[in-house]
Amino acid sequence: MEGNRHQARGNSAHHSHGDEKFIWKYVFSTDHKMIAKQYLFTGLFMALVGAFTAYLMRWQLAYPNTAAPGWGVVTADKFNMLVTMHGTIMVFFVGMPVLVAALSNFVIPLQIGARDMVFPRLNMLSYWVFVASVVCLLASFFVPAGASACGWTGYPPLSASQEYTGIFWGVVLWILALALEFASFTMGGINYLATFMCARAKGLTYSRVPLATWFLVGASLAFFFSVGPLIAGAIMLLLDNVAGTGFYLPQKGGEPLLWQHLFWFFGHPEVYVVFLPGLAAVLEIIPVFSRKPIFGYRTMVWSMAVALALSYVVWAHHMFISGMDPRLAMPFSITTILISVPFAIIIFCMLASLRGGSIRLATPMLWAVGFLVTFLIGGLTGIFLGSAASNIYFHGTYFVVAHFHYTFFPAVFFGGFAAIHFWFPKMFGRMYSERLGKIHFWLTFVFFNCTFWPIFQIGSGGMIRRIADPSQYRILDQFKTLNVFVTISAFILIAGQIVFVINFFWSIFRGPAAEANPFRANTLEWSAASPPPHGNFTAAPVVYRGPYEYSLPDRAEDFVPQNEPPLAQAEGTA
Amino acid sequence: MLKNLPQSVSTFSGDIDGILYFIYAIVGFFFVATEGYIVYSLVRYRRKDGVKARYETGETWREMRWIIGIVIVVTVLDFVIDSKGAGVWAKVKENFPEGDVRIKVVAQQFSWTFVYPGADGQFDTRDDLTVPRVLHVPIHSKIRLILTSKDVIHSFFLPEVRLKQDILPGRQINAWFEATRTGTFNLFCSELCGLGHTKMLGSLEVQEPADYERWLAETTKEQLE
Amino acid sequence: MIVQTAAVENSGEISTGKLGIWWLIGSEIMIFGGAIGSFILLRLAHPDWADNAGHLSVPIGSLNTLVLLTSSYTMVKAFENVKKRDRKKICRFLLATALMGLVFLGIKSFEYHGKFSHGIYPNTNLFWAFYFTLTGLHALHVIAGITAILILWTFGLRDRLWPPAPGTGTASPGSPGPGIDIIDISNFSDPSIRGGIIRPNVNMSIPGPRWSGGGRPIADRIELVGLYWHFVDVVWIFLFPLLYLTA
Amino acid sequence: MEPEKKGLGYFAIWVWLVALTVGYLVERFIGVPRHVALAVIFGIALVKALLVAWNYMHLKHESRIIFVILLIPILLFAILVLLLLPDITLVHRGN
Repeated sequence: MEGNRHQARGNSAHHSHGDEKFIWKYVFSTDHKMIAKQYLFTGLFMALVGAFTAYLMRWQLAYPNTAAPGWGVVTADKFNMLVTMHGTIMVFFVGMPVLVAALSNFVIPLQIGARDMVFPRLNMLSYWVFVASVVCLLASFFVPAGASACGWTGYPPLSASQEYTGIFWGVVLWILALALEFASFTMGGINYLATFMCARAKGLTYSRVPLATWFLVGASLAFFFSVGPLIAGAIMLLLDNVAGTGFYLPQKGGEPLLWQHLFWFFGHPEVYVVFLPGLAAVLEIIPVFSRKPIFGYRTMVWSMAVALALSYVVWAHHMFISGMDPRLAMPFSITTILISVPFAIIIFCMLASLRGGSIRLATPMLWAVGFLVTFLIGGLTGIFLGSAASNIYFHGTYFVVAHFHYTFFPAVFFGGFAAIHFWFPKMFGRMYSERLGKIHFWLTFVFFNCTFWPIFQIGSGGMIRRIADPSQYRILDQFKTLNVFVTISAFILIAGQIVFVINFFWSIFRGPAAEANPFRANTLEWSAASPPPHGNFTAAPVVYRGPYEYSLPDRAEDFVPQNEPPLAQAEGTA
Repeated sequence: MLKNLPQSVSTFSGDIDGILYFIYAIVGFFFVATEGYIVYSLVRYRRKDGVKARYETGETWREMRWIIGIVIVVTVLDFVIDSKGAGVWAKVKENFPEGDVRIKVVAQQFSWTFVYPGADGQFDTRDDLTVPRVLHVPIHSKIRLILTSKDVIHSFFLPEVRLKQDILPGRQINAWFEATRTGTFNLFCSELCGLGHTKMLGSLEVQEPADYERWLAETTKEQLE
Repeated sequence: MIVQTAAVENSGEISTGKLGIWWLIGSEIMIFGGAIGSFILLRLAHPDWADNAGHLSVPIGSLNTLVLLTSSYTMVKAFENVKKRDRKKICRFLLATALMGLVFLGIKSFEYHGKFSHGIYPNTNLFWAFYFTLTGLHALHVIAGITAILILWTFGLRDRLWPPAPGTGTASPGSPGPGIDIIDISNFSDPSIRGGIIRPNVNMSIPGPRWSGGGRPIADRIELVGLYWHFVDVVWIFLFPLLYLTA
Repeated sequence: MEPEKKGLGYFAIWVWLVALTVGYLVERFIGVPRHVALAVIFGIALVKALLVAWNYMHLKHESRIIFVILLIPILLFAILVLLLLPDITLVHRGN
């Protein structure tokens, strides 16, 4: 995979030189790039599992109580399980590894000119704890009574006692999987943050750090400080299940709402944990493919900081009608709607970055623009849900489903595919196929919208989430054909990913060799070889300028790499 | 997007729809404007040979003025939305009228039961009426609901009334509405509550006061026998 | 925006290891914060829990507090001796700290045993659920701390706290195999070539595949483990009054 | 790494910590009103925690970034508890 590039390693007395065994190179690697690939492949594999759950659910919603090919009839208990697992897998086991872990691991050290993460072994440990968590989650499908069926939010009392669902091991394994995952990403977060703070190349001041790194670090921060209460909450939920305590059981003096608060205290920052890395990739791609400096670098960084700060005090907008004190609704509604301001700034700055550019719609740029176009819809429909009054009607309907798919899907898949294509040459040393990339984009873009746009209508018509059989509801009869349309679109959307798989694996092995800087970009990762060797840079990079100096008026070339010495200093003053 | 809203049958459902349409108008404008702008710039600024991109960092106030302008508009609109919404929220969820009719809703896996206080107006007395599945209410009177759950969290959702409220076990949660149209309407449980969640259906029967009284008398007689 | 210099910001020095441990403590604050916060919220709502708290023995709890405080003192003494490079004293203080940790756990399990023998279990009621969860979570951290301290202690016994001769360290670049890029490690560990406010004094050598020592002397880890141990102590300082003294 | 013996030594801090712990017991025997007692108890705990953090964890010598790392979670913890007070603590539990 890495050609004949061996990783130079060998400060261990027992293991003195670099012609290393397969197991150290590909399995227990401490190289941040290999760990990034491990996360990427694990995440993409989980995406297949997630897609399969989506397929089964959509089949049941379009053709209730008929046998889904390859599975059979989706009964109500299985449907609840699928709903739960789809959410859990897509958010925690696709979004988190692909965007947070794989991207942060790959991009942060390269962009800041570091040789590796500052704690490489902690990094490896973090991946293997994540694998343990994946194993836990997948194992939960095969235990008696099946996987958890309490919704991906796992609201107790439903999830706190076996008597309500008949599921014990499924729930326990679900909690364990989440706990392990959080442990894994906490280790990862410590690593990203410490690397970002300690290992930047000479001259790479905070005002010259590429936006991708800033936003990835922001995502880690959002995760880092919000996950603790949920870990505590998860411990309590676990004890409710296994030790018979009653933290969330009112008959034992507990408080079910406590879990919702702890969950959403994490849950809302979690949205940004997944969203910011997607945005990070897009922010890196837009200037490269429009050959123009990103508009308002400082503004964006500060907007992100404000959004992060606000993200910790908006959580209760998920709980407007949860039975919490209604007087809390308005303060949270105000913070929620206010959080749209920093994101509006970021979006408008991105739009302004297009103005006056020289835009080339290569595959990464297509995905980036696709991200913008679709995420806008997700962001705008969020206003309906953030306003407490309109939330009364929309909460818990398919409108919410459509809304968060319009935020998560662009972030995870549009942002993810943008990142994968953009850094593909750097990651694998080969170019992807432009033609297949474009086919894949248009298939995904069109059928993504065909899948989720009608769901807004179905939702506003009163279809509620997580119902196993819409044919029970008189009010939903009018949406029968629309549901079939959505389902068929979803099938094509899933099938369209085959194009990506072909492109991905074909290009890894057969794609044309990539040069070091195929997109003529400025940031430091493009000054390393493609793919970079273990240790990344042959000489310590020195940074002389900001990351987005494209199309400078007084230069013939339309880009200036960050590490290119200025003419006056070319003789080596630094 | 909003054309599928179910009919609106309560005193506050119109207010909620008003908020929905108001947000819809604002959001729709920004949707068309921004998406239009993206398409426009992709076409207008596509790569042409010999044309170099403009060098513009957006670090000066001058360059940022458009963005600042739009953001101020966004912020103002945010507050307008919230202040309009605050009144509706207070009306639906905070300031309850005492209520002409008080009904206790008991949710459990997977059914709805409605308890009417009977002639003495008190709950938990011998003359309580227990009615499964169908919530009978008189038109044009303020219905005070006391929502309780016996096991897990359920959610009381009357789409046509635009009323939704989660029911927490261990708490009594209040809700109210006043119906403005007679007929039979939907009642869903909109929070995943277990295996039979899908089938946890009920209905709302809004009747003319005379019909309601007749029904009440008949049921009372039945239950006392 | 185009400032074409290679300016280096610098202020303060902090090792990556220390930074990492502080980030860890930051996340631990949120974990304990979530659990303790939940307890506080429900405790305030239930004045009747005072009866349960009355069953806890304040003298035993105080004794445990003293044990843990003293272990913090011995831990900081071990760190003090790192600076003096006094290996014997380091070992002695580390062992004392670990033993006091074990005493703490012993007293804790004595308390647990007493509760169990009176028929009080985590599922007895919510107060005891919180009691066992909070103290159990804390005890797990104590166990982790003791483990780390004992590992360092064995390093001390085997005289592995510092590399044999100053400067060489455990990190020596391996002999080059065929087709390997040899990277000048010293180039990267030179603090002067790095920007940013925090100067790394970690040796950025490429780590070995095994769990061998990194670039810095093992002795430096005594400070890191110490920070963690003191944090565990601080958690107990709050748990003790919250659980025992609010009767 | 830091200048020695600036202010109290480690041992003196330990003596203070022990004294404060004993202070809990004294307060119990004197029998002050409950809310005063609680204030004293948690005041003592806070002082002890600060003593440990300030001296044993060398916060007094640490760079500003460490304070930021510490203050964010403490602040968030305070926000979480305060915002949940009306909902978890002050709620009227029926049934």
